[in-house]
Amino acid sequence: MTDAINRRRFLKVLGVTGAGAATLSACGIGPEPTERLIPYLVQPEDQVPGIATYYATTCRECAAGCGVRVRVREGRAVKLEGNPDSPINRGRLCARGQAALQGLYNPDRIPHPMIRNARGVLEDIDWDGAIQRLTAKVRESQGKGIVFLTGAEQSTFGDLIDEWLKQIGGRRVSYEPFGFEALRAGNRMTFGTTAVPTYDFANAKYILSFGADFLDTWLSPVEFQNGFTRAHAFDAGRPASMAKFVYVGPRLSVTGMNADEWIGARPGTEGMLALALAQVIVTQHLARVPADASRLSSLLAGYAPRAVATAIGIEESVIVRLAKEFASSGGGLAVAGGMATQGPNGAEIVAAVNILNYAVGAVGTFVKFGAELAIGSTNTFGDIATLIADMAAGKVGLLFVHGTNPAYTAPGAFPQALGKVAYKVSFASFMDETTAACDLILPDHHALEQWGDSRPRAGVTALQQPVVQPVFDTRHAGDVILKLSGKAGTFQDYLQAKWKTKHAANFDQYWMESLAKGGIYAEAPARAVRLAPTAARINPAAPAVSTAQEQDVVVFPHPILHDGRGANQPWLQELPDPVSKISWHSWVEVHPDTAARWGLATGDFLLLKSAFGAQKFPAWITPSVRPDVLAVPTGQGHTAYGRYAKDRSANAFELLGAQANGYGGRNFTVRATATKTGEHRKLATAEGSPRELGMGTTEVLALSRAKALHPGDHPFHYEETPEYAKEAVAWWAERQHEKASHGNYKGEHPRWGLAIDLAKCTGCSACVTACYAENNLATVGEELMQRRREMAWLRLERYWRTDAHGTVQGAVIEPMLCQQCGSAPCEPVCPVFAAYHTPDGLNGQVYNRCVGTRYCSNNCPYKVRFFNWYNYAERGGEFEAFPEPLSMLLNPDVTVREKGVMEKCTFCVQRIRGAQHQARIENRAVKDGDIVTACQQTCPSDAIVFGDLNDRNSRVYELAGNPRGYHVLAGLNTKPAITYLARVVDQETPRNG
Amino acid sequence: MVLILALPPVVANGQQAPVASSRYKAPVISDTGALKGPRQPIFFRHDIHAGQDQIPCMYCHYSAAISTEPGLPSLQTCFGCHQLISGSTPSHQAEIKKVRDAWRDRKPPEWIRVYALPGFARFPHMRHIKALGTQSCTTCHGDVQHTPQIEQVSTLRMGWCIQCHIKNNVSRDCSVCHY
Amino acid sequence: MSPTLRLPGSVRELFSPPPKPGVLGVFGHLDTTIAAIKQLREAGHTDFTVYSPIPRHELEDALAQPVSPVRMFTLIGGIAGCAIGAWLSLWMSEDWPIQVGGKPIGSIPPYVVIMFEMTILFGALTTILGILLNAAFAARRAGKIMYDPRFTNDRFGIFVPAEAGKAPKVESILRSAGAEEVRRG
Amino acid sequence: MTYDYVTRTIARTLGTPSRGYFLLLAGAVTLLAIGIITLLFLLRYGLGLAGYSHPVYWAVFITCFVFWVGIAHSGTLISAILFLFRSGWRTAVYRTAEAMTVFAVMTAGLFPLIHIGRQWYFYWLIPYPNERGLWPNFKSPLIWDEFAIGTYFTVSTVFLIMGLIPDIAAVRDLATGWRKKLYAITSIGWTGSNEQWRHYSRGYLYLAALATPLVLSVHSVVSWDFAMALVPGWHATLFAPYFVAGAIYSGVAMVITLLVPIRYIFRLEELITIKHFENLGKLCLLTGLIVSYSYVTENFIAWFSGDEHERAAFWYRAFGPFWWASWTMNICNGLLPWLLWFKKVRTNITALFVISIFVNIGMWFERYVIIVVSLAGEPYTNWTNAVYNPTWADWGIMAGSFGWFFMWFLLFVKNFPAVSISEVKEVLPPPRRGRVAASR
Repeated sequence: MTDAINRRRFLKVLGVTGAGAATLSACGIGPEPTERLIPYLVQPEDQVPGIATYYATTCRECAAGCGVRVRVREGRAVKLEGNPDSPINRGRLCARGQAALQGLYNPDRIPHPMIRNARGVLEDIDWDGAIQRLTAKVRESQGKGIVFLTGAEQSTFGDLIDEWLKQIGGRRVSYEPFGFEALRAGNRMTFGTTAVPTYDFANAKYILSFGADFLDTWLSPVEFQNGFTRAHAFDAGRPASMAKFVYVGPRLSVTGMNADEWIGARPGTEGMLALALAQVIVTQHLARVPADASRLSSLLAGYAPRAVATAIGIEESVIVRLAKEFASSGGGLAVAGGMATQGPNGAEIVAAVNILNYAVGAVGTFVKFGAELAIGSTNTFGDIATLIADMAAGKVGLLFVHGTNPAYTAPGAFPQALGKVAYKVSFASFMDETTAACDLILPDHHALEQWGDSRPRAGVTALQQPVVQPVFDTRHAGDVILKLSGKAGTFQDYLQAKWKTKHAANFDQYWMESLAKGGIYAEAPARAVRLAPTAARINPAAPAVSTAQEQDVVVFPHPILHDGRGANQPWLQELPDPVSKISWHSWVEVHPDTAARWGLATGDFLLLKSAFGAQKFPAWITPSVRPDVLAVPTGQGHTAYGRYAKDRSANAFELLGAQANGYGGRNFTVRATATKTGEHRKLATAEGSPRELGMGTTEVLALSRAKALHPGDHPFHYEETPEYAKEAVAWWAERQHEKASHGNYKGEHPRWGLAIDLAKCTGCSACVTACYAENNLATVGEELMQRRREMAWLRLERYWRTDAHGTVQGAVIEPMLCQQCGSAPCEPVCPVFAAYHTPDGLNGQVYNRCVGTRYCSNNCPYKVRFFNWYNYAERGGEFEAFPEPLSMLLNPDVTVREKGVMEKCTFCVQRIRGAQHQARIENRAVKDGDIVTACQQTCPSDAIVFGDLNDRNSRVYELAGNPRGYHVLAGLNTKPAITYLARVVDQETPRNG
Repeated sequence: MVLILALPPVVANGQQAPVASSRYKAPVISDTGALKGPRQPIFFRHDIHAGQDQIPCMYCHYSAAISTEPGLPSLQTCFGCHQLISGSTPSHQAEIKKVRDAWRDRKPPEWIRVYALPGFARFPHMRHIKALGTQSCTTCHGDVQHTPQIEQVSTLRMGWCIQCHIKNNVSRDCSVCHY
Repeated sequence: MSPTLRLPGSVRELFSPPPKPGVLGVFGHLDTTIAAIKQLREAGHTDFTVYSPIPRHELEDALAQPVSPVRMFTLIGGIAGCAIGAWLSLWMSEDWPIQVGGKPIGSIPPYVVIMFEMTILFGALTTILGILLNAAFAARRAGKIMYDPRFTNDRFGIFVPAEAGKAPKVESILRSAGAEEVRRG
Repeated sequence: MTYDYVTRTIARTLGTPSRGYFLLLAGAVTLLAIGIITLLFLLRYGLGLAGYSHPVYWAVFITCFVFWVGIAHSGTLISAILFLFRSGWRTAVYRTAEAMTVFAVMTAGLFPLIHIGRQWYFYWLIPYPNERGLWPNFKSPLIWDEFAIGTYFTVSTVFLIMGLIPDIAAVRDLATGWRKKLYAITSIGWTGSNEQWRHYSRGYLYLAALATPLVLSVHSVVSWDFAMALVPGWHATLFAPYFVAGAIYSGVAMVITLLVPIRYIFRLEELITIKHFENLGKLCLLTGLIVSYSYVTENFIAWFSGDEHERAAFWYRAFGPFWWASWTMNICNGLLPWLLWFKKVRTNITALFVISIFVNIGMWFERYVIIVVSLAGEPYTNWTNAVYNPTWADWGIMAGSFGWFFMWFLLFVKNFPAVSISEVKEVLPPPRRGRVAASR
């Protein structure tokens, strides 16, 4: 693209003011102001140059339907933040949500409609032409079978599609690669309903997860994570206590990492374990079991702990103890899903867990039917299989694809079948595997450019409004369909009309309010469920034990890239996987013992050959997986989709079959042979030593000890000075302080500080991506990641946590960022004062003064300073991080760093200054809570608190005095401004690595 | 600039000082080539608008007092008046016609930037106006009210900023402007 | 430097002083040179110049020269350097007070290094200056006098300024002392 | 041996160069060219071309910097300190050592400029009055460095020139043609008159007196670049003496490496005798032992302190991924010098030459170990321990530095007396009439 075109499009996107233009051209920190200023034609009344406007809309990165507020500056969306009004995410957001911006401004988006010409090549076409062609196609293929394939689309748009399909005689199939068939089938068995209930983690007192990764990929992660930390965090609003969390599963996921105890049950036996627990509870009357549970006694009789212990692979005593704990907690909640329920007996496992819940009376209290989740309404994989069959049989004449990419998630079968379809139309924004095979491409607006709504759960309708001008020559699929169906008006009108039907009385006001709030949020009435007769007949039989040459391979959804839809967003590619810390590549998890047996080292390639396909993955040797299990994430291995995703590693879906299993689900646990290929790859990992080795960076407390702490205790206090020297030292420090308080440093100043609660942090990594978004961090790509040159100001250090026997029980995650030390080692060594101490207690880093001696980084014990080895903002440079139009999401308030300068966490100084400006304009002082750092704002578990340590009434001041509080490497007397609150584990003698 | 700081508070509150420029009559410019500063697509004369007609700066640069950015008036703002005002002299009419054409063609003029800071320096206009008053624009932008064509009158170099900060005894902390 | 010193009109003049008539004796041996020096001094000559390829204490003793004033240069230079170092580091710190690592704005311990280095630097430079100036002024006092290239190799020499009248007497002294060769210029 | 013989022998070294000389020079210039090209690449694309990897933010460049500063030390030691100690044997070797010093400092001085991220702003480290009103941070060891190195360069240069003046005068009086003009100017009217000698010898004495503490200070300051930081393996009070000893050690080794060929090529056997080499050998042995002692102390204190970070750091050093570097250093610097206990070895030119080469290698690795390995294995946060490999850019710059150094050195030895004429004469018995009173 020539600059001229860039510029024109750029002008189209923003009715630019100077500021907008300046920041975009301000690549590097050299003075490069815009030479031209283009005024608005008409000033948008809700936008003032230099002041951000926030628009409420809905995140469509996954089906959870979190509310977001988009920060818009001079017509550019520069940051996503959670919408506090939304009951789903309560103002929080996950990494994938943060990265939605990179979908909006992605350089690989399809810029205009395309059509396959006679030679079979895709060529450009104008919209009118495209729509004419399509109208014709629709007419001629009526009766020949029309199918509209969408993602989870519980929305007015979905309704529109259905209406239109009724009109032209077609059917809609909605497809989520990681569907919840097992959940629905299991619920049908036990309660006679296929609804997917919501789970109230917040009030549970004991959480037992059978493979359900509710913190990263299961149903509604942000919502659940928020709830989970309320329950699981130590003294989170409740008298010192925490809900114990036990994780049952073959490998540790993000969710598993946070468990107090990890039960590595053999895959497939989770159901047996659940029933065993229920058996103990019922027979020993540990809980007030509902009357009708007696029907189950015959079923449970077969699952006495002694009988099933060996099959499950854990001691009988453990089962009994768990049952006792679970029941006696008086608030036990068990959830089943994810890896546990993706085998052939998944539905039974869910049913078994339902029974366990039912036995302790969790159903109705924590498992809430009534407020069903929309995700449950998608078609099953069985339906997809039939669709594929129909397509292959040529029974589909016209196929529309919107918001899903089955050619990637169902490789082999689907692409073949696709070939048999006469005419294929895609509404995708990216040239993904499916779209590449289509005949007509009508690029849809990005979610942030379009009107729409979605109903993530009963009672909640989240609104979507365009927050920026369309970046490319795209059109709302709704508008297209309306045109096709010959209806007048745009989709916006359609949407409003639909809403009017629900609420006619002074609609406009209602509409505006809903827009401002981001939707309408109502509590759906609870619905009581009773045990269905089928419940007593379930049989969660365990599959056969895997033999030496055949391994159980668990294919699990990548917590960041999920089913691969995130693979073309550099932020998500660069973000290390929370567990493996590997980025830009896929991997296979191998237990050290297995690795030793096979003579395998991290990075050696394993060829996995299943009945359906074979793929190569580099091994990651980790104690977080069962010895007899190999685990592979999805997400990578795209053959199309975009520059960041294409030809990167291998596609784990290749290993899976396209057949539906008994309950209409898909088997994600397959048997495969693993052979060393001899190849090796240096993985781009952020992981250093996986063990903390008692160097005193992380602290872990047993619950018993934590409970014993009183206000004023300092279990981790590091005594720097002996008693006799205290007075002298104090006097000396005072003198030093006086000598240091000249000029700007005179008088009272705030001391900005942070408190990070390790008991809350789950390692979900949302904060990291938020930091990338807020502070214009460059993504450096795999090659430089391999050389440890990532720019992440905030990294999550994951140290394995073991029990007394040294077996891994989970992990402690420590967010490590600039500690803004009171007496910082980095400052005095800088020859030019580029690193210096600000009056308000920050370690200032003046980019434009920095000459790049890098001494500061050498002298930083926390190693949180990062150097610009190349000019990552260089147009067309080898390591360009913001290719047009990605550069449009650069934060205008933050300098884009040039090559050769050091950078580090600034505590979002631009937000601090912004708040101070605002306060000054309003003639008031900055209040506690005015300033919210990007990481704090997005943290789904509210683990980070920012504030003024000199303000006795601030939240952070209170937390800094918490007995669990400690400073990392306090012994170095760096006086950090960040207080970490020790991780609390419900365990006898936890060890941090 | 000393004069500006010394002005009576009534001026600092935004009203025009009657003595200051009520008698001021913008000169007729015959030779525009002789003027300093870049030639703009439209020969917009601050001395006529701000000086002779005494339109307050904030009328067009409306966001300067509330935002970091002074804001550039949208074409609508120009047209708002020039719908009616078509100019007295032919030369004026010619320029005003450009405005109307631009509005008709929905094609805003591309002004040439005169005052620009490097990307790494922040200048929150509202803070400075808050401190120095609404008339203080002239502190940095010169006597705009009597300048036919805007030119850069201050260096905008760091030393220049610092001197003023020292004189007014405000913070010299680096992170006030650089982040 | 003697108080009666008249500063030269121009630098040019400094480096090419007016020629002086006199007698030059070339010696092959150290002891003969010393003997000649002694006799000349007895004869009341004081302002003669002795050439030698190397510095010898015998010569210095025979000439009974005062100690070179260069040391004053070194001393003053050193002190000045130290002061400049102190001013540099302290004043510049206070000029724009910037706090680093919680240390005092102007803290002496780290600045000692600067002071020390500046002491050495200025000390050395002024010493060189001292040598050059002193030698230059000495040369100027002596005026443009006779020289023989062998003096930097293996010969010693004595030049005695003398008008035509006194010259023969000087020559005889030099000869008697054992000069290999005596020239008049 | 007469004065005349000395003058002519040394003057002979300035004769028309052989083809071998030009080959050497060409080699040096080629290396320099490589370095310059590499530098251009670094300037255009950034330091990323070098092997840096978080948290190893200082590597080969700083290693070379310290290495060259170290080399620079023996020169002034031999010329100044031994001058004060009135040790006669220095006269024959000090000129070479001093020239080496000056050029080594010139080389070392380049590295801080090359290794910074924005080389074009190097002058921000200099306290010059500027429009912004900003000054450098005198608390930063890097600024100390700048002053120390700057002073050292200036002083050692003038020291070298001062020593040269009488000799240049001597060759001036022998030379003819353009060379005569050159020497006539550079000898600034030296005649060897009693007045000149009087001020000269005094001044020289004071210069020596000033240079002596300077030598000791410079490498102490360099060592503080590390000792002032809190990196385990850097943060040790031992560093100043340890570095100074190491510097002299490497310097003396380099002197031997340079003298052997010079002596051979210029046929200076009678001026530079075995005795000189033996003394250098002894010096080498002494400093070598101090260095070895420092190694032992370092490790002992790391263990004795009981600080787990210190312990971890030194364990990593010895048995971590960089074990090979550490053991190269220990063997070359710790064990080899013990050979010098034997007179046979000390008086065997070949043996000395070989040992000196190994010592140079060992000392380079010492700096590599201290800088790279300490950073790579910094145990404060286990999370960040790096894998570091130098790239072509690192080697390119290093090659360039050697080219730069040898180019200057070769040019020097052909154009100025590489052995002091006047001082060699000083230690000879002066010519006297008859053989009488040879007693002196």
